[in-house]
Amino acid sequence: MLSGEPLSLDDCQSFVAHPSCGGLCFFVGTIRDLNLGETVTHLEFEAYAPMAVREMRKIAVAARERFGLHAVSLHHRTGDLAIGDTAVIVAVSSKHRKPAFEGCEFVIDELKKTVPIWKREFRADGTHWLNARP
Amino acid sequence: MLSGEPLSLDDCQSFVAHPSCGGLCFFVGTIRDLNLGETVTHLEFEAYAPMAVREMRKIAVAARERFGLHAVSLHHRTGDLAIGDTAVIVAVSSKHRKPAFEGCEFVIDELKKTVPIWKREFRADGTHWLNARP
Amino acid sequence: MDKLAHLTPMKILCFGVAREIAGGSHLFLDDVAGGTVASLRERLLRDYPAFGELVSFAVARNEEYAEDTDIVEAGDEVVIIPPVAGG
Amino acid sequence: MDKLAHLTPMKILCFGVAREIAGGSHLFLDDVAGGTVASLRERLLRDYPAFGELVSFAVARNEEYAEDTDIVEAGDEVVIIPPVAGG
Repeated sequence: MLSGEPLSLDDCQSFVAHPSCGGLCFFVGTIRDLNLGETVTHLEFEAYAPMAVREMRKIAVAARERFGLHAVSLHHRTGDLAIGDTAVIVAVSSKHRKPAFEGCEFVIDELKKTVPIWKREFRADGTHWLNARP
Repeated sequence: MLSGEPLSLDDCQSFVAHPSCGGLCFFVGTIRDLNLGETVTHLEFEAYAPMAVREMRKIAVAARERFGLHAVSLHHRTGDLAIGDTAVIVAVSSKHRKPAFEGCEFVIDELKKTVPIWKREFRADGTHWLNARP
Repeated sequence: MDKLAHLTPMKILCFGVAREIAGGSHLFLDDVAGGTVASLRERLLRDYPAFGELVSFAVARNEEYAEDTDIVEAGDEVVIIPPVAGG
Repeated sequence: MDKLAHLTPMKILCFGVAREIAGGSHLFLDDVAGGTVASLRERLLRDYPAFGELVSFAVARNEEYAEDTDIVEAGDEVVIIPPVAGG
């Protein structure tokens, strides 16, 4: 899911929790005050929304199948974010804990490779689209 | 921390979050309705409290040092729990995501090995102290 | 292959750094429909050399990543996907 | 080594399945202070054979896991730690 509003860890927990699941793993990606030694004032996330949602869904389905998970929730912010704000929440649930950790890490790793979302960093020396230039 | 009251994921997030951290990882262990094929009605956690708190603190310190984490929070319930209730929450924060996942998994793995907490399962066929007998 | 579609300039959507290079949320390239994604990429690099300064860029066709050998059809939604940076 | 302490029965705390085996939150063993943890374990197995049916059990001395070679002192807080099952 893409959202212009703050993301809620509790909502993600409610979505994935189930009586048959003993292990829930969450990853929360937040905005850091420093990147590559440069002070960051704020960030902007831009998404090619329909394709981003499709790619996120593909990752969730792949993670469920590959790690035998019960449920996967993947929420990403768009728009302007301040330092400390939550950019992404991955939540997965599973019978046991090992696949929960593996599945959660798989989801965030894949998101960073394939989902068409772009991050623009605002620093004292100007703005930069992350990962764009060598 | 040991607590007889419900554990809060939001409290754990507030404790570990920091502007220098880009990755937070959480593990939530909940009570499953089935264990080894047997229907579980509820559980009781008993702790040797002062030593449990000491061992939990040792694990948190070890995880911080070993994985270079910013903060570690480790909350475990005591008393009677129902199916779906949260037994344990591990929360860790780190600059980057890889050590966050590794550190979080280390903490829950170690907790299950060394922290003097015992789980008694109530099933239709009686009560069982988990792991106690072959 | 519709001769007219072939001649109609194709609208290509631009996000992130691509939007900055194009100077807006889209650009037009003609002579693209009916050709491969590879030839679209070549046209793009010729008309907008700044795309060559990026680490890489992908092309999406109808909300899916496209292969270089895919054929671009008139009516497709074509999007330039600069290096992604979610999370 | 205090001769009197040696003779005073030592209170040993019991949790979980150990509490069930002991029939309460503690048990007393005499002739324990001044000896090793290993000999305490032997005494325990002799007086309460049901501990031998467990997968294993550890002994804690003053809120730390004890080694078999550690000496149990009078006044120590000694606890039987059956297989833990947190999480």
